[in-house]
Amino acid sequence: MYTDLVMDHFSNPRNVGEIEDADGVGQIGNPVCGDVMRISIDVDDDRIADVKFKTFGCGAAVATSSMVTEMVKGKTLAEAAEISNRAVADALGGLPPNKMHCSNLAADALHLAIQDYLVKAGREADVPQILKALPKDHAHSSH
Amino acid sequence: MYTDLVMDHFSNPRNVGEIEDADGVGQIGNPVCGDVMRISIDVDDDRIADVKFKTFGCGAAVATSSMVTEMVKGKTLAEAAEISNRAVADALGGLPPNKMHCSNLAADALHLAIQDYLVKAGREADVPQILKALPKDHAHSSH
Amino acid sequence: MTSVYFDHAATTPVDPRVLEQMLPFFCERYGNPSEVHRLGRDARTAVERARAQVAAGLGAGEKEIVFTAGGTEADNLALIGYLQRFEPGHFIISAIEHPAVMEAARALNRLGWAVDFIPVDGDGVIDVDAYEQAFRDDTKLASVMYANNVVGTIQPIAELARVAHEKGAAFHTDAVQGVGSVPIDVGALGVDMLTLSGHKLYGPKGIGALYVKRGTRLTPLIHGGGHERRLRSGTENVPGIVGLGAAVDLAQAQLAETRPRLEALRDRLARGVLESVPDVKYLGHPTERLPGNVAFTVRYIEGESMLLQLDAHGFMVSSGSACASGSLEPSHVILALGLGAEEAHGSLRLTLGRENTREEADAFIEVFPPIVDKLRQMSPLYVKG
Amino acid sequence: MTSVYFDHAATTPVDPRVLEQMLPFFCERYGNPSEVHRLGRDARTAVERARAQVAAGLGAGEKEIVFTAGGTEADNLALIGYLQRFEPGHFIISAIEHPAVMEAARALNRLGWAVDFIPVDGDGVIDVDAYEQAFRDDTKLASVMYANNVVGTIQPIAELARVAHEKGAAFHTDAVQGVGSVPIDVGALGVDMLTLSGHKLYGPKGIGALYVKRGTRLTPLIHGGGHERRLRSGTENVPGIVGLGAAVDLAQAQLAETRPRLEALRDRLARGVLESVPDVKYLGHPTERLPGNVAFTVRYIEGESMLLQLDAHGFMVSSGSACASGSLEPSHVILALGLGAEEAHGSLRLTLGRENTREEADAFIEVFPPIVDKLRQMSPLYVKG
Ligand SMILES: Cc1ncc(COP(=O)(O)O)c(C=O)c1O
Ligand SMILES: Cc1ncc(COP(=O)(O)O)c(C=O)c1O
Repeated sequence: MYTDLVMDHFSNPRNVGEIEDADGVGQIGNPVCGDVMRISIDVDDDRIADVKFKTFGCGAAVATSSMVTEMVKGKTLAEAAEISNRAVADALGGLPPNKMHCSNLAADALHLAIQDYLVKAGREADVPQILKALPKDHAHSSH
Repeated sequence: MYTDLVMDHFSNPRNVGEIEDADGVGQIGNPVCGDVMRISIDVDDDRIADVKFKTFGCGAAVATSSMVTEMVKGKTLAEAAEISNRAVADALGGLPPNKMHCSNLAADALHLAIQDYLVKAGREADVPQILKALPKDHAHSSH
Repeated sequence: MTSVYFDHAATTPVDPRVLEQMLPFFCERYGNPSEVHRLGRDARTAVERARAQVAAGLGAGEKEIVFTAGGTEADNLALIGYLQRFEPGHFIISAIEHPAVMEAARALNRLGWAVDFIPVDGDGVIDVDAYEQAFRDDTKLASVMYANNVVGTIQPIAELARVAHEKGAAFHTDAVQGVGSVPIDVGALGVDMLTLSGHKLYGPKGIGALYVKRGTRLTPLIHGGGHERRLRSGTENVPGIVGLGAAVDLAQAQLAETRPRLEALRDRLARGVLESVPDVKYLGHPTERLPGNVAFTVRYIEGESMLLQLDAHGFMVSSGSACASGSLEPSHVILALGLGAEEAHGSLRLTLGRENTREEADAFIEVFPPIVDKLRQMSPLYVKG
Repeated sequence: MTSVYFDHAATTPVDPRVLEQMLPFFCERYGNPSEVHRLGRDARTAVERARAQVAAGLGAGEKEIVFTAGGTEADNLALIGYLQRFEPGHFIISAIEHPAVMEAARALNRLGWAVDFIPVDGDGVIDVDAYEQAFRDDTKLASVMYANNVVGTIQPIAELARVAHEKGAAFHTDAVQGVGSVPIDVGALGVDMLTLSGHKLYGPKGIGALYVKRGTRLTPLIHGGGHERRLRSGTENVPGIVGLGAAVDLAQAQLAETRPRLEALRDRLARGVLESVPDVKYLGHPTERLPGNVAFTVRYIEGESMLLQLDAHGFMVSSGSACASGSLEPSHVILALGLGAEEAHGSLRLTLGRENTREEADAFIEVFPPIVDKLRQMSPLYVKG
């Protein structure tokens, strides 16, 4: 069902936690749907200097959260903004089809954290350039 | 499926054959239905002195034919007329349900042979007394 | 490494004594029971012997047992096979049925049948008043499961069947989780149809049976050579049928011993979990439940992640009912108990079986709290108390 | 005592190599493939591996294989599952289909579907002109069996499928008797659906599969947890599925060797019977027939009585198609060849398999003539020539 890499990220998740007084925080999902991801970032010189996550959810939700934090550490905001949910799943060697929709939102949470940072930093104007498409918090059609 | 007794009568059928110049002959069934039984009898002093059968049909058809010949040898005509298809099946320890209808007509063939004898002997008047109910050759509803 | 199987409601191993009885029917006694020659007759004898075993296990007559390819098919045959003989009207099921009944009901609904889903209370027991009031003039059938596969609650089937009959409807129960675990007698229950499945009672997968009370008429779902008194065509799965017969037989013989043992184990495990982990809620009825079922929900964390962590520690459990839909929806059963969706996502089901030991239960109680802790540390919903 | 099994069209033994692959899945690797823990994942892997094996055996894609509980169920799923998506219209089957297709067709007919039964010639080959002319504007499906179970005749499936598609209808073939005996490639045949069954190809009973070409949409007959891409709910029969995969695999590997060997044995046996018994008629096509099928009719005597006598001598054969209906009707297949009912009653079917030898064939030719003689002596229809 899950690739070894998913299981590794799930069993030994990287960057678990919450950055105190983070520069940006993004949260997506809702507990009714069974998946909530919160990502906090510190930004230094337009790069992601630190990133942590907390996730309520299934194995895929935890693994994608862990993976996205690994993928973006040290990246510029613009580079981080390019990372899609799909890219995270691919980096994990794929996810079961039924996990693609709801449990694979970690990149979206990251993008929300970047937006939060930009807004807090008074760079609201940069948002549309850096974040081409902002995630909507899914209405999770199935509910 | 078949009792041991059925198998015994089928494998070693008693009284196979045809009595030459028999006193009475009865035949029932038709090849389209898959069962034809012919019973011939010799009558002596109102008793069945000899009886033989020929049968085209399944194991049950052969066994019931063989059994009925054993049951009636030496019996009076009136006694023989009392023997029903059901009694023949019972004497064999029972037949599979689907064989009760078409393949269990040997007693009927015997009764037709008795009738044939009575008619040939000019005792037509005795028929209704001795043979309470004469078999109709079944229209075999299933065809 | 530890390997503890606490998922007997999903499926059981085949008991080696059952397999032993099945084995000759694969390569040696392989006849088709419809054939007249000796291998065919031998297979027929074996099938009918198994039918007698299953019948005996339920207090039924041999002619009242129809073999199917599993519990799901038997449930479908009961509902669809029974109702299709009528013009569309109305029928009743509980809100916590297995998908095998639930989806058969939906299929009937699409064919024009009205259906009422009767709610359950917080312990998972059907609301008998609501049930009674749901009957209409055109209600043809009520189907309520004997015991729930997720939370283990056992329903008052004899009473429900009596009500259905008073109202002029037939009654079916899905007893897949009950048969083999608790004594079941179709006469005492007064049901018209009852479903069981081999792989829940140490028999093989892919075989089940429907008890059909004499006089209850069904139309088949699968048409063909007229097997199983025309109710289920297809060459009989002889080894499977032999295995089901043997499994029912064995379960009967062991029930008196295993039932109290599992109940004690269940209660020990439940107590252990509740005492060692805060914010845990026990699910299902405290006493009217399956001997081997321990179900609970753990706040702030999600079921699958617990399950995977437990698996990594050698404990195999389930986060709800096993079904292949790949649905991420919280269990409809747990929602029906009145829990919120968030809580429902945190549910876990441990289902014990014959081979489980007290040591295994104690090992679970050791391993589980730190797993919950780890996951809670990771959860954005958890605020340290 | 002699024991010769000539009834492989009714069922085959499970090949010991197939059983060996199944065995671990009863008592050790017993997981439910829907479960997330390791035993569940292990079972899932095994099921998907078997699916790949079956797909490879047919030249199909893995997603095109739906496991069912046998050939009968797969036939029903093909016909009823396919047609139920439409408003009742028209479909076509041959006059010599197995009851699994025939009775499914009758059930559809009762639901308002019109059906045409296409006749066959004296060799059992479908009348292609009549077939072509039977299509109507509202014809949704044609179903013609790959090879007949009674007389062994193989149909021109690729041509029939092409015609159906030209007419805008889908095409199904019941290849239960073909798969494993002759090479079958769904792409070359151009069919939309194809049925196979485990116990006809040295796999287990109670398992089968339907090939469903990508894009062909069906509604399930059995509803529940959504297994088999929602087309067949119910916990997977894991050992059965593993056995089916292994059996298809093995059949593929052996086909090149067994096929010519069985054809030679078949022709030897047929020749031997025809030469040693008068008034015998060979049934089916002389060359376009299954490698192991020898079918004939013996005048003046009846099939079951031959069969029982042969059984007493250690030879297991069939007098027609095995079905549980207990019908005493002459085979509809043999009547469709144009034979009279009396002749049809005298039919016998010998179906050879991998383990049969030339010695066995020769022994049959020794034993058979005196049996015919004995029964003819007993027959009121036989007049010595
Ligand atoms: C209560 C209940 N009903 C029906 C079923 C379906 O039985 P099967 O898996 O044999 O199709 C199950 C198990 O899956 C069950 O737990
Ligand atoms: C041609 C054909 N179709 C379908 C079937 C039914 O398959 P099963 O016995 O697996 O239900 C059979 C055999 O019984 C058959 O010979």
